[in-house]
Amino acid sequence: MKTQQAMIDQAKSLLKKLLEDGEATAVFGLARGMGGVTAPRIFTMPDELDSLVLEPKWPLAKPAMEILRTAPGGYRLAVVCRGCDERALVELIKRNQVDADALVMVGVACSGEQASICLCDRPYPSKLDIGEAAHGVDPFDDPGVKYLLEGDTHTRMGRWERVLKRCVKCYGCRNSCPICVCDPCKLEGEPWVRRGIIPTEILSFHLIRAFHLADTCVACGACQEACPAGIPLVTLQHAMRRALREGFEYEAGLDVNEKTPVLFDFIQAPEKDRPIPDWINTLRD
Amino acid sequence: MAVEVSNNHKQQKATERTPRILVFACKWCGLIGADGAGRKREPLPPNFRVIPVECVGSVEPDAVIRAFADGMDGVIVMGCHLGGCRFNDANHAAFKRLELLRALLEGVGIGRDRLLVTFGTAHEGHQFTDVLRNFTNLIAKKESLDTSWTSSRARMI
Amino acid sequence: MKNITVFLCTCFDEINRVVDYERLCSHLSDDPRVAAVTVSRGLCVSGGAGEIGASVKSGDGRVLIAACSPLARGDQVMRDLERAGVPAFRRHLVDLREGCAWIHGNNPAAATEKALDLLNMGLTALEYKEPSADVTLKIADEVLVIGAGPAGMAAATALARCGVDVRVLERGAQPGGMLGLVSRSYPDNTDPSEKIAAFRDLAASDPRITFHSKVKIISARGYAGNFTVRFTAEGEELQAHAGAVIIATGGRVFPPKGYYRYGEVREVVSQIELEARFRKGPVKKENAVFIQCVGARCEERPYCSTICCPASIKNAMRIMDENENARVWILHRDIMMPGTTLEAYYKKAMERGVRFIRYAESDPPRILGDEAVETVEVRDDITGDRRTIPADLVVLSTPLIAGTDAEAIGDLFGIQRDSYGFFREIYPLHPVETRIDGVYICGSARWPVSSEQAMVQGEAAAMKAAALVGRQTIRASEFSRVPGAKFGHARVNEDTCSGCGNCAAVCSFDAIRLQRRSGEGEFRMVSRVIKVRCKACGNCLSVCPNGSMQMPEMNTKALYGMVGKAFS
Amino acid sequence: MTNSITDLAGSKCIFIIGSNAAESHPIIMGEIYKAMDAGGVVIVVDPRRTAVAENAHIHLAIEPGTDIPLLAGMMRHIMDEGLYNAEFIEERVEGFEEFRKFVEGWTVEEASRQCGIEPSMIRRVAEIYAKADESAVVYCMGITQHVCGSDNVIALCDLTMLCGHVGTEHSGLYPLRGQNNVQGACDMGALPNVYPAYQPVADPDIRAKFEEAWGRPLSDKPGLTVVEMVRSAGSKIRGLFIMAENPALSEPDVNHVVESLRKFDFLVVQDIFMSETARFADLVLPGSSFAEKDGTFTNTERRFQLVRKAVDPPGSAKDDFSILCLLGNALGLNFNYESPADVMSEINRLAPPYGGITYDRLERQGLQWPCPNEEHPGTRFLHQGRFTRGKGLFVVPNHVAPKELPDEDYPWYLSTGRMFAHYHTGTLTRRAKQLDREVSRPYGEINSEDAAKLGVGEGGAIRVTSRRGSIVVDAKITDRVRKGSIFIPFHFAEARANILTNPALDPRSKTPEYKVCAVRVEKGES
Repeated sequence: MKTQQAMIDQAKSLLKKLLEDGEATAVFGLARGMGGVTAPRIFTMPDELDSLVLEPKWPLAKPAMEILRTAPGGYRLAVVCRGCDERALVELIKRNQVDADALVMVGVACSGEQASICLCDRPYPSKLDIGEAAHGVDPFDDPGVKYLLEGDTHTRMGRWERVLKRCVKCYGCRNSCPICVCDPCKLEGEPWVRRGIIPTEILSFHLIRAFHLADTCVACGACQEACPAGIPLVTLQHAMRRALREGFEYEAGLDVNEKTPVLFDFIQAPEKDRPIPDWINTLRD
Repeated sequence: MAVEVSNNHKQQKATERTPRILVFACKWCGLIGADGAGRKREPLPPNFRVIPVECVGSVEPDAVIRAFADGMDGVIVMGCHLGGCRFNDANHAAFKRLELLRALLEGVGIGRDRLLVTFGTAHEGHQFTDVLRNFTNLIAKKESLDTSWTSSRARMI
Repeated sequence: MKNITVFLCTCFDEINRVVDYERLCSHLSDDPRVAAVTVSRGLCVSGGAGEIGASVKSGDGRVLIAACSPLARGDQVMRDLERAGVPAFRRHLVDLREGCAWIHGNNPAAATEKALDLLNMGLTALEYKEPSADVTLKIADEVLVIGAGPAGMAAATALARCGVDVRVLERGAQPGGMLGLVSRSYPDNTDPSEKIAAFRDLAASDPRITFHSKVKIISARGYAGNFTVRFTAEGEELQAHAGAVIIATGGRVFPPKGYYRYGEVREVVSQIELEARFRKGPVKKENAVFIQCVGARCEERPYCSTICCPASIKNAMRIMDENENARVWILHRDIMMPGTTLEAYYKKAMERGVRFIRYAESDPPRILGDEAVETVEVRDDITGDRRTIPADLVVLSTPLIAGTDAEAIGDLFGIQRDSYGFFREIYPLHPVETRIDGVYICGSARWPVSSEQAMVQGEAAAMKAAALVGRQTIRASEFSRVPGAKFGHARVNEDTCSGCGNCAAVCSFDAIRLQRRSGEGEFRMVSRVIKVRCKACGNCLSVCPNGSMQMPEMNTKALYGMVGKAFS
Repeated sequence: MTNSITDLAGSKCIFIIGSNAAESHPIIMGEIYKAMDAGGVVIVVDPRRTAVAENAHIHLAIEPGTDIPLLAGMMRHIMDEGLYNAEFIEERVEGFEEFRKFVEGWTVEEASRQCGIEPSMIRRVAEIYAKADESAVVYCMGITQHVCGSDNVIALCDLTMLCGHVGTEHSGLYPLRGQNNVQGACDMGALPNVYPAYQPVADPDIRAKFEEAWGRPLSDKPGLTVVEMVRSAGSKIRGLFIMAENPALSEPDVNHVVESLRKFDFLVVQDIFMSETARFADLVLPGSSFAEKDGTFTNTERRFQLVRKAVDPPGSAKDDFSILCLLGNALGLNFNYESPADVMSEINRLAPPYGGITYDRLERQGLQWPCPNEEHPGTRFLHQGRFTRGKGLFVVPNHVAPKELPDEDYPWYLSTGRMFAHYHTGTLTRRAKQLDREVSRPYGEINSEDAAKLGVGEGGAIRVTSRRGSIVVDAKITDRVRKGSIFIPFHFAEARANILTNPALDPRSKTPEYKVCAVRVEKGES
């Protein structure tokens, strides 16, 4: 395993070269600045990169999108991407929110420790430039995930109710989600979600939010981190991510050219081992 | 120290009420099936309401979620057989979406079987009654969705 | 707003025998949205729709009809209302007979509750329904036929006969297509060159037909009634403006390369090579063996090409015609000769002494011989005997596959192809139509067919095209896959659209295009609905993450309103 | 707050009274949830079934204004069962005997009769609180905005001392501050009776210290509170400088307040928006927002945090520091400070508990006072080992019923407060597009049975009238409020809830009784 410092040095030289060669107009990453505060920064001069750091985990995909949205023509932004950042950017490219040509992704591996905090099964980007890939963690091995996703539905409904009722509708989950881009958002009002009540309508608010990300969620965990009530929001996504993987052999964010099975490939690719119910055999053994 | 406490204002489980079932039926097959059932004048449990849609493709998953939020105990989406859709493969698209939604419903403990997505053709109308009766039986065996899951709109009025 | 007039039909006491109409009436008259409630004994017989239409307040008046199911008389009443000037968004039908009274006759109280809910749902839907904006299109007179094989020739001939201008684009130098490759057509055993010659003459003499050869298509755009196709013909760049397009690009024969030592030993030929030999002169052979299903009904091409069995039988008999002593075997997995004519043809072949041996896919025949074929070894799947057949000719019968340019043509016109590359018809009840209105398919481009069937399909496509271009104008709302008025079309709110492209991706009709937002130079897209193509299935609105896509006649507010009122 | 926010996560029992932390303090609520998930018990006392009550284990819906009876009943049971911490009291607290007499003057049954909670429930809650290893008390405006607000707080202090639930990591008292820097304002002496660090004005030694530092004689009399200032308008007080307050919406009986505001000879309002109050001003000064100034905010856990200026104030707007310096110098007060850091060094000098809180250290991290010197790491929780005054003192709380209770003419209880989407008088949140979309109309929460009696549906208009005025709001029908009660958030200028409220004050803190007054509710004309 490389030390953190070695990874930072490697990143600095790689990114400096990108700037010097004109491959990128700017680099977007984390910097340790005044008073030791770490925050995202746009580096435009190679020298500025001396303050570059790689920790802690700070989702950069959404701010990168915002930067590129207002960037002038010909601007190319190099983004220091963890696995989840890269996958989020891939999803944003698929949804026409980011111009792939204006983006240079520089992949950084996460530590095994980070992977176990995030319950990440893929703690590295597909294009890995810095560091070594750590082993992923199967989220379904986590007792917390099992507690909420496995076993008797009725018991689990009670468990989910207890945590979801804590929602104060701060919209932190949505605002921090790298994939959520709509304005206005369905969650903000009628007829989808009733306004002005707390706890919010659990079903419509949380299930609509979760479902909108069904085939795009990259399980970066930004929503969960933003939640003041500590609701395990990513766990909801795991249920659908598993269904996608098992039923459709698809995982979000892996390949710009891979199309989501929810929108494509009808008839040609019937679901694997998944009988399609009809009226005659419905509900009969 | 161990204190035995329970949430004292957790809503009582809804008393034995007949389950509420909402049916989204496509105009070309599901609705004709319902019509066929009606023509036979076969008695059916009165606890279902049909919303005719042009195609099951237009049944937003969000609308299904909304239905559960509004106090439905079960939702049926009825479309044409795959390959028999008037709108090319809209029914297949709907199936895939709703299949994912079922995974989500299962995840949060509502249970995937509360949402039934099923396909048939108009001439299988006699099956409509079977589907409805079986589904009603299945839902009746389950407890009602806890009222705190459903919106206060359903509770209030 | 009090703008909804409610008509309750008792259906000659069929409904109110169960449902308490007095309660319905008093409930409805309390509703702030209801202007008037009328109870009628039979809306369908009193000829009332016209009167209802007239009685509805002009402007924003809306009608709620509670009667029988749409399939009974409900739709008729709705159609009458349409004629009386009440468009879809201003009317709503509630089925109280089949959907309520008749199935809940044993529980009148619950039936009345349900009827109340259904009426409430109807009122709510009516409150929120909006109209789709319609457009009227001018229709170009000409029909473009791409491909001059049997299907294309038949289509062009039929159109010309109907008095429609038709332009035929042929990739090759001559018309005829695959018909020009075969010696005789089955089962009539005529010389196909006569048909080709007849078409050539017609094209030359009939001013309605314009024939272009050596055509390469450059681009195609537009929609029903207005297609613009740019192409080069013999090097010259031209442009066609057509109201409809018939795609008759045909298929091609699968080359049996790699099968049965084809190419390794002499006298193992493909069916189409045999046809070429026949056209050159008599083929004198003593022992001919046909092997069926070469490269067909296998893993890559699991389908039956349907034309190879009749073709082999035709050619088997021709070998016997040309050499009285010839013996002919047909090694098959199943003989496919559907229909009475072909069945008779099959019987005739058996009577003439063509020998049929069934082999199993798992144990295919083997070709023996050093330079030229000498014998064919085959295990008879029925008797289990292993036989060695002397052979001085082996004919490999291969299936038709999609044409080499099918993909390019499909992309140009936005029509879908199935997993084997053939063009897909819209759905089984509309065999020559595609998901793009005004683009029709026929012949082997859509599925392997005989020349005879191809011609029939060409004529069918021609009739569809003629029906379209026969009109001067058409409203977008008339493009419906099904009888009756179209439901509406999707409408996008461009201010809120995030340009994610879900709708465009999921649309089965290629009716949504993503466009770059104009101005600002920023990287943002917006969806646009092509109204002519939209069939109002609603797939797009189901995948729109923030409700920017709506079906005005059943928008989210109306739908969710109905959900909310379902048990009120 | 005696302890730190994160300490809550380790509490075994959290007793929340008069606080809707779930809506008003979501981050603190997050810590409470952590405690719950770790097996802690959460008890909520609130007449309304608030969001925090909804998520708690136990909710006691007491009659409005009966906090002391409930607490007295609990303490009586704790005494009876011997659940109090005798060792702690013996070692660290004085005045127990007199206090014991007070408690013995109550019975659980009498408490139950007054607060409307079953005796068994009072006993159960008392046992849970007393028996838990470490119990915390969280309270907020529901406790303080009563005529006996100070006594309510005293009763809570007594409860914690009785059980010894103070001075350890996960116990203590958590008064929740609503604003980012209200703690800082109080710490810096923005109270009528104290100098910075709560050094009494009346203490001659203290006064001498400040007279020397500021080079001028200082008064030995405490000043006036906001309510008193407004009441003295035009007579004792002739001019008023309001910095980012909005009394025209926030003070009780605002109709009267507005009249008073008109009586000032000279009214200056400094704000970043044209507030309701600013409309009455003779002069409006443009202030600056959080991103446009340097300085510190002190949050509810006594933590000084540095605020860094990110952008310049727009136009001629100035930051608070510059405005105050200019004003001070214009008044001849020699405000010769170069930067907020200068002010901080003066604070270090004059206010001992903040002596070690310097900008240098704050650059790296926030610091919790007391932090007397540069080596001191700051204090996570207070009263460890000893109380600030030495021994703790049991004070006998004096229960006073709300000044105005429902009667024949005004048969309803009115309670005002906040809701999740808006903040205080809405000067900020009503201007945020999404928040205002969430809730844009004034409403009153009423019980479904009351709504049925009034014949009002969801969203229907209701007229609410008190002795002081009348407003019309939308009905929001919910079973979270008790029958005969109405709850109205005070954020809406369209229907100012404070037109109705009673300007009765707590005699000590001068906090108005926002939480209880009597009103009449009728179906309104929409």
